Parts: sequence; structure tokens; C-alpha cells
Amino acid sequence: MEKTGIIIVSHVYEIAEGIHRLIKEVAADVDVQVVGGVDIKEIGTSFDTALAAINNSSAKNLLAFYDLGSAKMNLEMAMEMSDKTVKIYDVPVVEGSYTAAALLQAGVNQENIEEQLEEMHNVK
Amino acid sequence: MEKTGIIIVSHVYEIAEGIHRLIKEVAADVDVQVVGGVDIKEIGTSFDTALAAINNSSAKNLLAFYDLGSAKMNLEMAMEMSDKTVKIYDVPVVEGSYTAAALLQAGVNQENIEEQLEEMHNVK
Amino acid sequence: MDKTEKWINWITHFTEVIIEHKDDLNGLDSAIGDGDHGSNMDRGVKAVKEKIDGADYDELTDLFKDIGMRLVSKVGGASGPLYGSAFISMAKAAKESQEPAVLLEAGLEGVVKRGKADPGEKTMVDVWHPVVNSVKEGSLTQSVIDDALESTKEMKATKGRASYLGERSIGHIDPGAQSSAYLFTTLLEAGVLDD
Amino acid sequence: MDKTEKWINWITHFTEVIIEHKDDLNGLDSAIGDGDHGSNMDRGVKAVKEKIDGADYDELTDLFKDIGMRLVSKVGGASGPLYGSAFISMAKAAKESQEPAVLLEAGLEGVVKRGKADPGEKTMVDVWHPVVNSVKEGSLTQSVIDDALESTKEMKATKGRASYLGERSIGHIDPGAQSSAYLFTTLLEAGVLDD
Ligand SMILES: Nc1ncnc2c1ncn2[C@@H]1O[C@H](COP(=O)(O)OP(=O)(O)O)[C@@H](O)[C@H]1O
Ligand SMILES: Nc1ncnc2c1ncn2[C@@H]1O[C@H](COP(=O)(O)OP(=O)(O)O)[C@@H](O)[C@H]1O
Ligand SMILES: [Mg+2]
Ligand SMILES: [Mg+2]
Ligand SMILES: [Mg+2]
Ligand SMILES: [Mg+2]
Repeated sequence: MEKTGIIIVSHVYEIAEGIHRLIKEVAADVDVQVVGGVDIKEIGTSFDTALAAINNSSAKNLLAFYDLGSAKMNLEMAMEMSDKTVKIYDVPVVEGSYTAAALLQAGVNQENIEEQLEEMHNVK
Repeated sequence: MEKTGIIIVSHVYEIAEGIHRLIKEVAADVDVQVVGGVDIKEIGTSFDTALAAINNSSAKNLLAFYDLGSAKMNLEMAMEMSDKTVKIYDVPVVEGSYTAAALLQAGVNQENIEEQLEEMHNVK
Repeated sequence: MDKTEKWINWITHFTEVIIEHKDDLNGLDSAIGDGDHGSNMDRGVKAVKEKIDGADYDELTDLFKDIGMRLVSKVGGASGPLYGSAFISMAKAAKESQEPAVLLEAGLEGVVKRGKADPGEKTMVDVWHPVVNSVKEGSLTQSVIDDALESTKEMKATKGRASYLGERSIGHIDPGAQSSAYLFTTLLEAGVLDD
Repeated sequence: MDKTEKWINWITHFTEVIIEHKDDLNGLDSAIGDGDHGSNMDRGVKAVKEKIDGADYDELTDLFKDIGMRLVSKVGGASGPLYGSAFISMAKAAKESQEPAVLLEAGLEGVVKRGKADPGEKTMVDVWHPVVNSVKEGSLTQSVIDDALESTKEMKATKGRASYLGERSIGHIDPGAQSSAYLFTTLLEAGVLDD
């Protein structure tokens, strides 16, 4: 089976770093790449950093999460320019990526992860 | 009309700080109190810090957001011990608090904010 | 023996057992949660110990209230408000009664009020619920506790962090059920239910 | 005048107008967004200027590609991938044609592919769409641009950050529509459509 990783694109540096810490607690073995902000100070996202997140992952298959719409657009551009398989999920960035990471760590396959992502707002 | 503010309880220091920055960009005049983690380093939440967030707000009426269930329990305990009016929303912590803040800044009332929070997953 | 002494012995003994089993609880929580239940409880009971060591408690209600408040402040995980609500609820009940069955039932109500879990959701409630029923019937034994704990293994979690795992939560003992099992084993051993 | 020159004049002029109206664009974005559209575009066009100043472009496709790539890298907001996709799409079309109508239509397709907004959603598409149609008919005038821009005022946003405001987005001009209006006004002024 191909290795599956997670990438997260947020508008804010701290949100990305914080989600990374939250996720690693329950998914120590999952490759999680995050990027937040245009840089540490400036809020926003860019194509370059989204592409770097994809490229930095050791995984070929990626589940991608984002906070606001413009992050999604940059993710989409980046995935078109990458030869990795990237799927973007329109779910809450913190809760969704946490769920996916916990399930990946438990060895759940992508199809079943997607089922749980769909009903995840019921979990909260 | 009573002044309405926002409080956010996250498990992680950076997530709370990051959401604060994201929100203040679109809601400069809204009182937003955040707390993340047991402290800067340790992931978790506690009753004390949730109560402090409620007390630190200049507003008497509060819309509250959280990331994972234990944050909600601490929020509930804290609101029982406070004489402010606090309502907790089971919505995505980043997207939900962002939406509520943007609407508060625009002068939208709580009832209409709630309507938009209910359909907010469609916006993303 | 005055009326608070055996309850204090219970909590002191519980504290020791938690500290001793910190790594075991973390291990259970690693399988289906974030791996901190032992560390959380360890931090909580040490804060409780610090508070009650050397203090004089004439009234059970004061003892339980101090325990509860320390737990909600210090544990840092879901178990904080849950155990905290249990003891705060017991503190309220202790104003009216010293009866273990009454007090423990109030504790269970505190846990359920806070966490809204029904039996069968793979939480500490799955230990608290049968144990409190047995205490009310005067029939609590170690095997009631053991069976209740073991029953969580085959449950699917639908509350708390483990619920994010869905089906994958099956096959593991719930960490909060384990710490609650320690709570009631030490209750038996401290003789709180005797006489 | 060689074939890239008037297009370069256009972009140079657009850059100046954006820099001049940075605060106005931020102001429009403050009302219904996060107040950075001017700063974003300012950063973007300055990066474009840095790249194309002094460079020699024999082929339109290279010019448009450089513009698009700078914008997606530097703008930092939704307008980055949107304008970026417009120019990258124009770069592809420029391999086959030099016709303004063909190129601008490809630009619009790039914006729509990226942002998935239909006309009426209160975005830059509400300027791009009528403008491109007029260019195709050979009837683009300043008043077409002005009317398109003005039309965004009464729309309710259903895409982008302004959509979080729902009804409250009504009554304000869309910032991205304004920057796109500058784009097409400078296109007219640079004489790209003349000949
Ligand atoms: N809603 C709930 N109701 C009852 N018990 C719960 C609930 N949520 C969690 N728990 C209990 O809390 C335990 C986890 O505690 P802990 O690890 O300290 O907190 P966290 O999950 O925040 O890290 C679980 O094993 C379960 O027994
Ligand atoms: N999905 C979309 N399709 C078309 N245009 C969009 C879309 N989302 C946003 N926009 C445009 O982008 C503009 C905002 O750009 P900008 O402020 O730079 O980005 P951000 O909203 O990320 O801060 C809006 O005024 C709107 O015209
Ligand atoms: Mg835990
Ligand atoms: Mg924890
Ligand atoms: Mg903006
Ligand atoms: Mg922005």
C-alpha cells in the first residue's frame, strides 16, 4: 500500500503549528506537513508554500486540509503542478485533520476515513 | 443592546493565538478572549483558564467555541460558575468563530448569527 | 474513627495507585486516545494530595469539594471535569447524607451531567454505572468492578477522543474506565462500604 | 511597435494604478473582507514589475507566464491564485493566438476554473464576464466597465471571505471587482484593443 500523509494549509502560522502539535499527539507515525501564513507574521497563503508542503512530505498520497477558501485555491494549483496524489477535503480544518490523522495512525484506509469525515460534525 | 463578545477554548496554545489573529483581522472591535492549552507547552484545557477567559471579557454576553469535547466540558463548568450569559456552539472552531466574529463586527444580531452558523459548512 | 477518616484513607490510597499505574494508564490512552490519561490523573491526584495532606476535615462536603476543585483545575484532560464534577456533586450530596450509596450515586450523576455519556459508549460511565448499582444493592465486589472494566473492551467509543477512531476503538480497554476501576477497588479496600 | 510592447505597457500602467489605489482597495476590503486586497495586489504587482522590468519578451506567452507565476507566489490572498490563474491561462492561449478577445476569454476561464464563481456572486467575475463579452463583440467602453463594477454593489456575496457576511455584504463594491476594473480600464488606455 502506498504511504499516505497529511498536509494542512492555514492562513495563520500559529494555527498551522498548533494543529501540527495536536495531531502528532495522536498520530506520531503519520507524515504531517503544515504551512501557515505567507510567513510567520503575515496572514495569508501562497502557491509556493502549498507546493512546498506537498513536496516536503515523504508520502506520495496526501489528504489535504485548509481553513479558508483562498488556501484551497492555492492547494489546487499546487496539486496540479505536483505528481503526487492529493485530495482536498472541505471539512473543518482542526477537527477534520485531527480525525483523519487519528484514523491513519490506526491503519484505517482512505475510503473509511472519508466516510468518517462525512459524518464528523456529529462527533463533536 | 448588551455587548456581545467571543471566547475560544482550544487544546493548544498556538491554535488559540492563531485564531485570535485571524479573527481580529475581520473583527477589530469585537472582544475576543482565547485560551489554549493547559499552558504554553502542555496540550489540554482546564476549568480555571476557561473561567478566566469568560471573566476577562469586557462583554456580558458571550459566544463560545472550542475544539475537542473536553474543552466543552470545562466551558460548561465555567459558565455555570459565572453570571455572564454564555452560549456554546458545536461548530468548527476556526471556521465557526471566524464567521461569528465577522458577523458581530458587521452588527448582526445573535439570532441571525446562529442561523448562519447552522449552514456554515456550506460556505466553505 | 471519625466520619471523614475512611474517606480520606480511600483518596490517599487511590492517589498512590494512580501514581503507581501512571504509565499503564498512558499506555491504554495511547491505543485509543492521546496517551495522557496517566499523566493527567497523576497531576490531578498529586494536586489533591498536596491540598488535603495535613488539612483537617470535619465535614465530608469540604473534603469532596476540595478534591473536585483540584481535579478540574489540574488534570488538563476530559477526565478533569468528569472526576471533578463527580466529587463536586458528592460534596453537595454530603450536606444531606453520609451514606456511601447516596454519595456515589451523586458522583455518577455528576459524571453523566458533565459528559452526557450513556452506558455502552465506552467511557468511565461503564464502570461507574454498574458499580453504583451494586453499592445501592449492597453487593459490590471486586469481580463486579473487573467485569465492568472488561466490558469496555468490546465497546465502540461514541464519546470522547476515542470516538474519532470509530470501529478501531473496539478491542481496547477504556483508560478512564481503568482509572475508575482503581477508584472503586481502593474504595473497597479502604473499607468505606463496611459496617 | 512589436507584438508584446502594448501588453507590457498595459501591465506597467496597471501596476502604477494598483500602487496608487492601494488604500482604496484595502478600504473596500475592510468593509466586507479582511482589509488586505490593496496590500495584496500592491505586493503582487511590485513583484511582477521587478520581474519584467528590463527583461526582453519576444513571446507573449512568456510574459503572461511570468506575470501569473509572480502573482500566485506573492499576492498572499485569494486574488493571488485568481489573477495568477488568469495570466497562466492567457499564457497557454498565447501559444496559439495574439487576439485580445481570445486571450482575455482564456483569462476569464482561468479565474472561473480556480474560483468556481458564477456571475452574480459578487466577485471579480462580475467584472471579467461582461468585459470579456464586450471585447468579443468589439464594444468595450469605460462605461461597460463602470456598470459592471457598480453592479457588484447590490449583490450578496456567496464566494470568498465576503460570503461569511451573508446579507451584510450587500451595499458594498467588491474589492476584487474594483481591481479588475482597473485592469480593464488600463487595458483600454494602453490601446491593447486598438488597431
Ligand atoms: N463524554 C464523556 N463522558 C464520560 N467519560 C468520558 C467522556 N469523554 C471522555 N471520557 C473519559 O475520559 C477518558 C480520557 O481522559 P483523558 O485522557 O484524561 O482526557 P483527554 O481525552 O482529554 O486526553 C476516557 O477514557 C473516558 O473514560
Ligand atoms: N471564489 C472566488 N471566485 C472569484 N473571485 C473571488 C473568489 N473568492 C474571492 N474572490 C475575489 O477576491 C477578492 C479578495 O481578494 P483578497 O482580499 O486579495 O483575498 P482574501 O480574501 O484572501 O484576503 C474578492 O473581492 C473577490 O473579488
Ligand atoms: Mg487522553
Ligand atoms: Mg489529553
Ligand atoms: Mg482580503
Ligand atoms: Mg487576506
